[in-house]
Amino acid sequence: MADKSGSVMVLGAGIAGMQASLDLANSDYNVYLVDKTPTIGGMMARLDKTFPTNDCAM
Amino acid sequence: MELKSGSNLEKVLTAGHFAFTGELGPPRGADAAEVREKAEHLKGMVDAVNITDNQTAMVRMSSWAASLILLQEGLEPNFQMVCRDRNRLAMQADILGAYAHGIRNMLCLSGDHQQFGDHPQAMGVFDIDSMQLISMTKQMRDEGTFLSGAELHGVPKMFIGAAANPFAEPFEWRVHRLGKKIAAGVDFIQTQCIYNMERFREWVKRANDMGLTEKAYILAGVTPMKSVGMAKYMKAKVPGMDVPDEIIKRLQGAGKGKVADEGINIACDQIEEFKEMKGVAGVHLMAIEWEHKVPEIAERAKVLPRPQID
Amino acid sequence: MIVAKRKPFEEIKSMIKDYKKVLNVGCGTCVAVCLAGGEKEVDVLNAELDMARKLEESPIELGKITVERQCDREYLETLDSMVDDYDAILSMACGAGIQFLAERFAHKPVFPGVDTSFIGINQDVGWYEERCRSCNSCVLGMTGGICPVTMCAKGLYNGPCGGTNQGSCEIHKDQPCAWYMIYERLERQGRLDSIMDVVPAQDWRNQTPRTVIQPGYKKPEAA
Amino acid sequence: MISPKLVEVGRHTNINLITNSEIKSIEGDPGNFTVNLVNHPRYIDPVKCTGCGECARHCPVTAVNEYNLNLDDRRATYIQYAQAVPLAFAIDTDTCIGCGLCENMCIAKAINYDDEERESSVTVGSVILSSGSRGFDPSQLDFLGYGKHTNVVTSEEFERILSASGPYFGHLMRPLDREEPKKIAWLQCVGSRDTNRSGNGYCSSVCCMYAIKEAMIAKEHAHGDLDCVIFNMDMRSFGKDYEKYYNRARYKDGVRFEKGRIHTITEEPETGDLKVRYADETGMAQEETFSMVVLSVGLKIPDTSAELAERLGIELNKYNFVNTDPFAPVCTNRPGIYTCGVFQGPKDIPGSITEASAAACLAGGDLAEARGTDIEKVEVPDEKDVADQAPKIGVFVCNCGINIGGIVDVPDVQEYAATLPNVVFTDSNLFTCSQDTQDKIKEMIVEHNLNRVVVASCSPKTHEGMFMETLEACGLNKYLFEMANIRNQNSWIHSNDPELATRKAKDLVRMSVFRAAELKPLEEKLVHVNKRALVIGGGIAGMNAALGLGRQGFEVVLLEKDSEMGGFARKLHHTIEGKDVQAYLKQLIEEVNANEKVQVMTDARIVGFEGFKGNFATQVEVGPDAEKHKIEHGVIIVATGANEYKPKEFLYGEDDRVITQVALTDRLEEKGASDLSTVVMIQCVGSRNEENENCSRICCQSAVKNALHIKKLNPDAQVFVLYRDIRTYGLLEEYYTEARKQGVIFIRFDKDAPPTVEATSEGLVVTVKDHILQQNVAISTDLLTLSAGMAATDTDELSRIMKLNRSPEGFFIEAHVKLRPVDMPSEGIFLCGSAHGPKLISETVSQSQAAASRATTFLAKDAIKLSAITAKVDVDHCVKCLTCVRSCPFGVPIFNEDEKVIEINEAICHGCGVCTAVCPRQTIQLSFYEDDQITSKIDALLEAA
Amino acid sequence: MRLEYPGNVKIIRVPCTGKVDVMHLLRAIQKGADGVYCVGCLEGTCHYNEGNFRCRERVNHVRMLLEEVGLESDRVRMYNLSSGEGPTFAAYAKEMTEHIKGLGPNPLKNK
Repeated sequence: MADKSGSVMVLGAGIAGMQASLDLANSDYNVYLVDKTPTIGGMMARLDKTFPTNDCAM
Repeated sequence: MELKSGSNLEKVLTAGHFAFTGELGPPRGADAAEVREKAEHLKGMVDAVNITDNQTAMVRMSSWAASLILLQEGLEPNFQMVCRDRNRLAMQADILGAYAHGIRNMLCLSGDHQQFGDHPQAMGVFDIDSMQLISMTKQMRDEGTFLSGAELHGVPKMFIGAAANPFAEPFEWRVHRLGKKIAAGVDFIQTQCIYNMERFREWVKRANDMGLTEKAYILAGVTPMKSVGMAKYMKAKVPGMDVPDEIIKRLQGAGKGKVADEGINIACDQIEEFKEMKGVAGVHLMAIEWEHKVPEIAERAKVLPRPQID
Repeated sequence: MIVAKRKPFEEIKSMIKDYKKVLNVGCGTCVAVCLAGGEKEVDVLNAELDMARKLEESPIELGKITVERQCDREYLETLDSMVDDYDAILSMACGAGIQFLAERFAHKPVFPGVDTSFIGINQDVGWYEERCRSCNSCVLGMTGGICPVTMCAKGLYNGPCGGTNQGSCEIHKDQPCAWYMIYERLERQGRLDSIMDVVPAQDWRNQTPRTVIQPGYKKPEAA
Repeated sequence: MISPKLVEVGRHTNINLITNSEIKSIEGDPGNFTVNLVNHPRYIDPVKCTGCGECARHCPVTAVNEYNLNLDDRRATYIQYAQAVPLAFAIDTDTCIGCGLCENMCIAKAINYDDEERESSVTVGSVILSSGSRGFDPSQLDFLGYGKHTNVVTSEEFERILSASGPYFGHLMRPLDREEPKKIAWLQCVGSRDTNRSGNGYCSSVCCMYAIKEAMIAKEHAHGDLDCVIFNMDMRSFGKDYEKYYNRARYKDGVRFEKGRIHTITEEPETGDLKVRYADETGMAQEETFSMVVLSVGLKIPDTSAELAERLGIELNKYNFVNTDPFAPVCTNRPGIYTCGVFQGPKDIPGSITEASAAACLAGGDLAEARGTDIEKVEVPDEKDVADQAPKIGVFVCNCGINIGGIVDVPDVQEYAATLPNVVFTDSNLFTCSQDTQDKIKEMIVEHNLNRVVVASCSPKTHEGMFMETLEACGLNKYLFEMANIRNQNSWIHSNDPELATRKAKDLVRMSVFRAAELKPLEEKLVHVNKRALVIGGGIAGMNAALGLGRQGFEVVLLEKDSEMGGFARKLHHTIEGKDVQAYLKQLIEEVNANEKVQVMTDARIVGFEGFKGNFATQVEVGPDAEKHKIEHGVIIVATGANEYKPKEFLYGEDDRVITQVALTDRLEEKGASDLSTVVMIQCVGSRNEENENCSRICCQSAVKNALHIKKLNPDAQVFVLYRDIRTYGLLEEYYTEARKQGVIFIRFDKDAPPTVEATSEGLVVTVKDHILQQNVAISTDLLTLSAGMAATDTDELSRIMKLNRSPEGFFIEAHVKLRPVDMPSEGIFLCGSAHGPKLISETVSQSQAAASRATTFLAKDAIKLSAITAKVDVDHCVKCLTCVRSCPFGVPIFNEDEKVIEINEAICHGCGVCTAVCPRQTIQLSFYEDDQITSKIDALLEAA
Repeated sequence: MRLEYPGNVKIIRVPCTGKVDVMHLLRAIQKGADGVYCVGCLEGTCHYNEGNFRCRERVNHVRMLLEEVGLESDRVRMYNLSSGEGPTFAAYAKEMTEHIKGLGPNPLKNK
């Protein structure tokens, strides 16, 4: 038990990386979310709206 | 056989003649001459004339009053009474008064809803319904009592009529409705205008099968079409009306200026068939606002001369 | 349930135009359920009146209270200590409640805030339909549970009039013919015989206020 | 839509954001890796930076804005977008001239020019690679003229053009002259399905849908009639309900869809309009002019990801997507390292999210015994009882550096606040959100015995949670807090009018103080969580979900209605990749049976259900004797599967030679194909029609798979595939290419002119109109195979008992098509496999692992804290009019038959407040938004001025 | 986003426009506000399914009530936008303000 870490690293903070991090964090794991850019959000943060609801992506 | 009322219509029917009745709408005003003028066209052409009672819920000269004018003109009125405008007191009072003046035929109706007329705000009375009106009139005549059971002096011996609509849904029920009216005490029936002959034949056949045509006289309702527009209007807008497309097509095929004539042709064809139809005792011609055409129609329908029975 | 609807604002305003202090009394049962006269509608009406009177430079002081039922005297007791502070009373109850209120405070003018419409059912939120005219002689057993008095435009007891039109009433295409529905339902139940006989004329007696005493609840006669 | 997620990630105590960083190497073993990172300099300390933006406002250097795809400018000191997380600026040293202005302006002292590249390392048990993709760069395809003709833009650029936060503020304009375009063309498959020019043989899976969306939104934005044309080879709207969207665009919104291959794009010099030359379906050359052309660029893995994979020893396929097994779609070749999102393969947002949860399931599952060991537990002191105290309000006014203080006269506002009723303490701070100010607020709360706190600063959306924690930390109920947004709603808006801004700040503070006085302490109830899961359905989905939960250490009861497990997969033989489904199934069933956490009940039928998240109870009848069981559990995973549609079309059931794809697979296994000279396949049978508007997603690949199989068994056999659009998305495209190479003939038909079939004694004759030849072709065939779509399992009874919503087609409905693809609308209930919609085995596996992950987020907790913002009924006053019952969008208020009262279960109330606004007797109040709390603000604004 | 909009607009936060009560809107006008408007999510995208439709209905109701009272119904309006549309928010704030200026001050003010 002692030799297993309770942390996970997620590389890439787009929508997938964020979701993986949230699931893990909400399941009581510690998460390091690493991104190359200064801001998380990835590609989806650049979209205007998304189908099929045409909701604003941001 | 002892007659119930002794009216001309009753006599014609009991004698086994093919009855022919007409219709007259009283004026929207107090001018008696208007009634007399319309009556003039009908003289000698029909056995009795229905006098409508605030027809289409529009205020008109009262039905019994116009009936009196008709009597003065030597015609026999068929006094129509609807349940919409008066309660059982007024109705019984009018029956007594009408009879006192020599009115012998009565047609018992529910009446068009007030919403259609010129006073849609009016309260619809409907204290009793047409079925109950029939049985009330019969009770006055045959038992000599008011609806309440109290005895009356001077019994109004009316020949009691009612309307029937062979076309309304559900069709299966229509003959039973007729039976119910006969059970309530009706002597004769005038039907809704007939255009769908097939339906009507079926209805009469069922009435024959149930023995109803032996218990009351059925007068088939006929209204000649004046125009294609009228036919379309009746098909689309008039409740309870069944106008088959063939009728409209036949009128449309008549050519310019000949539509009305074709309308009369259709009516005459119908009357010819009714004359031969078992269970049909006559025709009720509703030439609405076309009273002056009645002589021509009667002529072409070969129902003249009208029998004279004393 | 009794269904009511708010009176036109102009009418209410003009009824109370001469009063400076008015108590608006809501009723917490039927009219609250039908969204016409509960706490919320009292508040809305008061806000409207307040604004309208201010605009007319004739400000009004409005009180509000909603009692459980205006047709029960115990609930009206709470008003005893209040009404004297006001010149007039507005009641958001049905006609019965308004009258009972007016009767209790006979020295005060009482005005109706709603029009009592009918006894009906709730089809959906805010949507009510009449089902009973409290005729006092129910024939629903004979008619398959469809009321010929309320549902037929002419209140006919012996089948439809000549205006019945492919299942619709002659007055409107969207209004089903009560007798058509009665026939359909009884046919399905195999009970058509129940409408084959002529129903005699109704007993419309008791046009004076009718009384019902539920059996088992009659008070012993005073000794 | 993504922004709440950004905030949640940014604020989560268990998530450490490491930005500007890359993985250098990973050492060690699963369960205990050391990850070495390279941290690139940001030059602005994200901890100190308050996001006030003064630095950027004073930066003299203009740089192109990559966020808006270079369509506009930003400063050298920048954040990407207003909602950025972390809300901290960075300096782009490529353009920075080092003038020092920003450093001078920064009151928080966050600027650090001397920042430099560092290395760091962390210890973790698992790693997830989700580095995503970027849009394909079309400049290498010179026939498209991208980079040469200004009005040719990529779809990514067009997204920014449409966006309200984009370079044109959401006005539809073309770049050249900023004129509104009249006609726009979208060109599909730019950098996808193209081995010749771009080298990318895969389908990017997302472009068809985003092109439709862009066309629809563009039409919405346009002021007149905008003509939108999408040039495509096949429209691939294969996702759940996507076909409906496509139909809406096509038939309702009037977007045109043209089959065609683009030859060249040339610019008309006078107008800047673009002439598109293309070959239509019949091969005829056509020409049409547009004001603007959008290139629907595909998804491409950046070289940096490939290099990373190389460093980490992760196998990639030839397109640099991670090599994965269809039965283990998120596992890389290196144990303990998982992947998800587009790095795994081209996919859309819901697909990425699903896979992310799947990766989380496995990554966490490896570390189940260490769960909770690396996280900080926040200790909260006991709450002071202030319910009966008169309000004592403290007001803290924030300068936000000079963001507020530079415009609003903060001392004046503070002074004013002190005059307001119930205010006993006021203060102003440079940055109220800074750690030292938090400590100061705590001190003041204690010192002045404050029982309400008002902070006048920025948006509650980002900062309310933090301040509430500060209240909690000194024993004050966190709902006794109120915020006045005097920055975003005031100083930023009215920077030109300081006087107005100061006046308005006073108004906003007054409104907040009045509301604060009305606030009540609220309790966030704890509901115990039963740590057992119920999985309904024992197919591939149900079994994977059960195993996923079992690995996480939770008990699972798995219900299967049949007498054995396996579901629809029992009828399948191989995947398109050639993997043996039956062997996999056998191994899966063994694994499930061997797992001591998983209890399997076969022949099980659900007969009763009650409860809510964390505490459900389900009654089941099990076995031939209908033995009754009551299962108590905390979560539910619905995995009831689907079946092949049973066709009514094309003589199916009347002629033995007409079979379905599933039957064809059996036939090929049993009898081979040596006796077949011709096989015709018809696509979209039972899909994309009036009865079932949706695409069944998998039938195109089934057809291609079987066609290839026939060709392998009997190369001389002729195979015809009659189709409407071939939808071999993602890497499946390769098999489609292979099938054509092997000589399989694909003939397209229109929905309105479907093929006809005639049975003759010699064979079946299938007639179809060939679009290329423009004439009818009659094909005599030995066998007609119908690509029957997927039909949902009959779940009428289940959905009634458990109150689960289904689409008209009978598939269960997820909570949100985009962001919550495996959650169901009721909390604690999850969905996976083809019960959600048609899908491949690999997709089913990842979706079921995702459902297990989502369920784990519930089961990991001993208790769930319920939101205190729920509706409450005053039952004494309630007339039970049922208005709330009928108005609640979630069916929460119910009439309790036993208690005879209207009841609102806090555990399932969403807190929207609809019921409170419809209640005729004002007997329902929404906590924290009670009527008095709202009207106090109205009154404060208008009355107490 | 720092988009200018008129200073007379003050925001009261609700979890969903479905929470906005007829009385809240009436009260604002009653107390002298020149105008009130509700800003809800775009129709069809309500997080709570239909709160914004309900709000629209209530706004219409209040407009009717104002007309009864003798005030301009157009002092109360409903706007819809999505959370990412800062510029649209500012545009609506301007539009509403301009519009209310056209109507003039609430006659109930200071009464």
